[in-house]
Amino acid sequence: MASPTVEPRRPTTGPAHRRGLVGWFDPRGRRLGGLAFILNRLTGLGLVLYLYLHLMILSMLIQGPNAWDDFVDIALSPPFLALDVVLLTGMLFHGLNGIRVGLVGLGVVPNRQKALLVAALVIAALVAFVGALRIFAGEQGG
Amino acid sequence: MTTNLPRQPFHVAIVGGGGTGGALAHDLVLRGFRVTLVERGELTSGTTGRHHGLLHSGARYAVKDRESAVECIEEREILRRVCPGTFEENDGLFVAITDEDVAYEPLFVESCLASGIPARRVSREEALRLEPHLNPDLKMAVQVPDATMDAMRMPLRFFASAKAGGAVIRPWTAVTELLVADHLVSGIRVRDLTNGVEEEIQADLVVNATGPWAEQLAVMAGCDVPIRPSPGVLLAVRGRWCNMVVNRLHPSGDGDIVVPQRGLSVVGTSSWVVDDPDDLGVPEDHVERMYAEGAAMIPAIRTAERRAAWSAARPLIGSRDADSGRELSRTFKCFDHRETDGVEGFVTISGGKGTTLRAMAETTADVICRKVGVEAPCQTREVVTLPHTAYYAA
Amino acid sequence: MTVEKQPADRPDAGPRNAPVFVLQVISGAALLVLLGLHMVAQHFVVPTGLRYYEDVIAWLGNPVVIAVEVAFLVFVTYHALVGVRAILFDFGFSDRAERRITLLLWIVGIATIGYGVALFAAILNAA
Amino acid sequence: MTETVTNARTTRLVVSRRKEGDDPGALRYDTFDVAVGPSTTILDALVAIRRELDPTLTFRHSCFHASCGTCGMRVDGREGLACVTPVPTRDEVTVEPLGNLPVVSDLVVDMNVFYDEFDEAGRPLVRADDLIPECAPAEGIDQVERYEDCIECGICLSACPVAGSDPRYVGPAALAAAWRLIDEPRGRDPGPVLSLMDDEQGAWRCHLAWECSEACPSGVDPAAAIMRLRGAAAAARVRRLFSFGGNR
Repeated sequence: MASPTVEPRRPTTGPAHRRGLVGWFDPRGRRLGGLAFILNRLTGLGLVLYLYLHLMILSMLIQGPNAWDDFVDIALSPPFLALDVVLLTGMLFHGLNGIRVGLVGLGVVPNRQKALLVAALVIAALVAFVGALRIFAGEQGG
Repeated sequence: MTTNLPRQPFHVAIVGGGGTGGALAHDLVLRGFRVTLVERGELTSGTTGRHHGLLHSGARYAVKDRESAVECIEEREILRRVCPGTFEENDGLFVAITDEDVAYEPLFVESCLASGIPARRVSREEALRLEPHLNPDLKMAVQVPDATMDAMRMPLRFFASAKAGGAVIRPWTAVTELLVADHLVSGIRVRDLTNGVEEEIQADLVVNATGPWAEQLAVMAGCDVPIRPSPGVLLAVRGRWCNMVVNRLHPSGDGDIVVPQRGLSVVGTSSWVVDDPDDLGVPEDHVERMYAEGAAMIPAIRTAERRAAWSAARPLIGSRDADSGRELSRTFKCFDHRETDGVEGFVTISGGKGTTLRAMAETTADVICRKVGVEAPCQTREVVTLPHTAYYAA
Repeated sequence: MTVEKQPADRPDAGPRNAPVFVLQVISGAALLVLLGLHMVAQHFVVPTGLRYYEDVIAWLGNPVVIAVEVAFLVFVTYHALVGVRAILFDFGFSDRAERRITLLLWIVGIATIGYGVALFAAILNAA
Repeated sequence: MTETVTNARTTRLVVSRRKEGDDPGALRYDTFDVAVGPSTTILDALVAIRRELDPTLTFRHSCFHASCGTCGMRVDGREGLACVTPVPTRDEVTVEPLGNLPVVSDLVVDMNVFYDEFDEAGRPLVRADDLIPECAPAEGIDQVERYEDCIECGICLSACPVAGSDPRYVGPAALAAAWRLIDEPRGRDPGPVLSLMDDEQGAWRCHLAWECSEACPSGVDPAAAIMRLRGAAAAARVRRLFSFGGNR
């Protein structure tokens, strides 16, 4: 009276719920660290774009004084100065957050992560604010 | 798996993915049976998983239920051997707070020793040195070989070994009816909840290992099983307030145990009786009582943050009219429904405790062997089970 | 309490290639210095932040400035493209595709640095 | 078990559903209105739904008190154990399976994928525990023992943005388990595990989003463990660099 054997059943599974690439930039449900992850990538990509933009602009120097001096006049107008402030903020955050990622990422201060992150955000914001004032005030430097 | 026996022709279908079902699948596979186990939810999602995690030394039962006490201490030694690295073996303390507790101590210690359970009197000072968070007003304590287990991972070792031995383990598979014709159960009809497909599984024998749901399944075969679901409330608070298991030294009552679980402490338990094991509820007054009784032993529990409070339904065997669950016997029984209801091919195993899952499986497997005329000794006292993570190996 | 043989007890697979992250930290640290120098030398010391043509040419005449700027260009290009690579590698491409991405980025990197150096030369000659 | 719900309010649970044979592209949700009391958890609500409204709803659970690790889920996009996540006081709550693991049925994910990586570290379940200085072992016990904090719930893997886009990443759980073995080898050679995890797809893939540690219900802090693992790996490489004749 041997009854048939039952086969083991491995249900075919559906795809995992992955946040994927779009998920990187979806701040919902994210905490401070996750926002730093997003900001680091955004500022990073922004700086890479700026690197090549900067090289293109510097290429105008070959065409001699007129082209370059006209560009400088435009670059000193308020909309461009505003862009400079954005660039400065991005640089400050990416750099300071980089210090956190570098130190913590090599196991130097693994339990200080949040403190370093908060410090990075605060310092970046402060210096960016001071920088903005000086940029718009027109007189700069030492 | 050392199965040196010829492959048996018999196929056993086990209903119920709790500790008993897992241990029985492991035992039967070692005895050469072909096994299919079905469970409507996740494994151990019934009573098994909600257990507070005490690996019983049996001391709690020594005075009033000697049979259970002896059963526990024997099983504890076997489980340490067949499930190595699965228990926190820090022993336990029965603490005496009031004079009545102290008066209870001689009978308690003598009953423990008579049951083969080592019990050592511990002075107040030594007890506080071992567990600094104990109530400073304690009078004395008794050290017993209690240990703690993970109520999901320890049984999962048996499922992992059964599965590796060829048992077919099918969670998410609900039994819709039993295949019964003129007093013979020939299999089960199931629905696979992962795709809604219904199918029949033929079996030479169906085992009802559904714990407090035993009666609901037995009714499907026209059988009757005197199982009363007796829920108890358990409270988990944040903070590991003890390493040893802390019990109250008095006749068994409510809230008389604190079991450490990782970063939590679990206080248990209370007891009442219900009919439907699916609808237990968590009465707040019971939770309050856990806080109070737990704080009597460890004052810090009074203000500890509540992590969770839940109910677990113990399957207690006894006559219908028992109103409080505690008098019912905590040992287990295996019902061969040919003898109790004249129905062939259907066996129910129920009652018992988390610690005695292996012994319950051995008893049931012996009954099954006798019913189908197979000579196969039990091997689960020696065979070491696989780690629980092996269950998830592809 | 005996614990059965665990996967951890298999023979040591030995070290693999150096982690790119360590190089990224090194280049990042270098950038903190070089970017600082660049910002001060090129922008902060100038009252309006940007130099007109003659000042630029005069300023670029100083070989130290050129050296710092080229070093800055090398490190920032490397750091930038390794960053891009890390982001691209999170897309879960195949190993073959990733090798091709790495090669492509090396080409872009060298081209960028080459262009930069050539640009300096061209600017100074044209002046 | 349900809360005998006194001053109950009704909350709408929007539950992600998936059965074998479903179109993999289309996400499907069912809505259930559930009576919710002050201490009703997501798990309580799901158990009530299964008993009263839809018995085919599948979800994993076992201990009901954040000790077994089976009921990890995403509630309104954030990972948590259903058994200790109170039903939020919003009118509508979304319940989805853990991320980054294949879905078996409704809220059940395939944990085999998780354990394939996790088991590599070979972490023991119970360790001798010297964390608690003031607790002395009882007579006859040579060392107080304790379960590892990690309850293998998979929540950290689900919360990780890197794992969210690349399945090859070993994941925080396995790396944290490996670190605990390296940090307290207890007589075992941690070398093989360190080399295993000192890899582009291992410890070095982490981008310090720290989401795993924020989401961990047991306070394991896997992110810090990964960073310590990286420190140990970097140190081992430096030693190997300057060991000249030494083989490792």
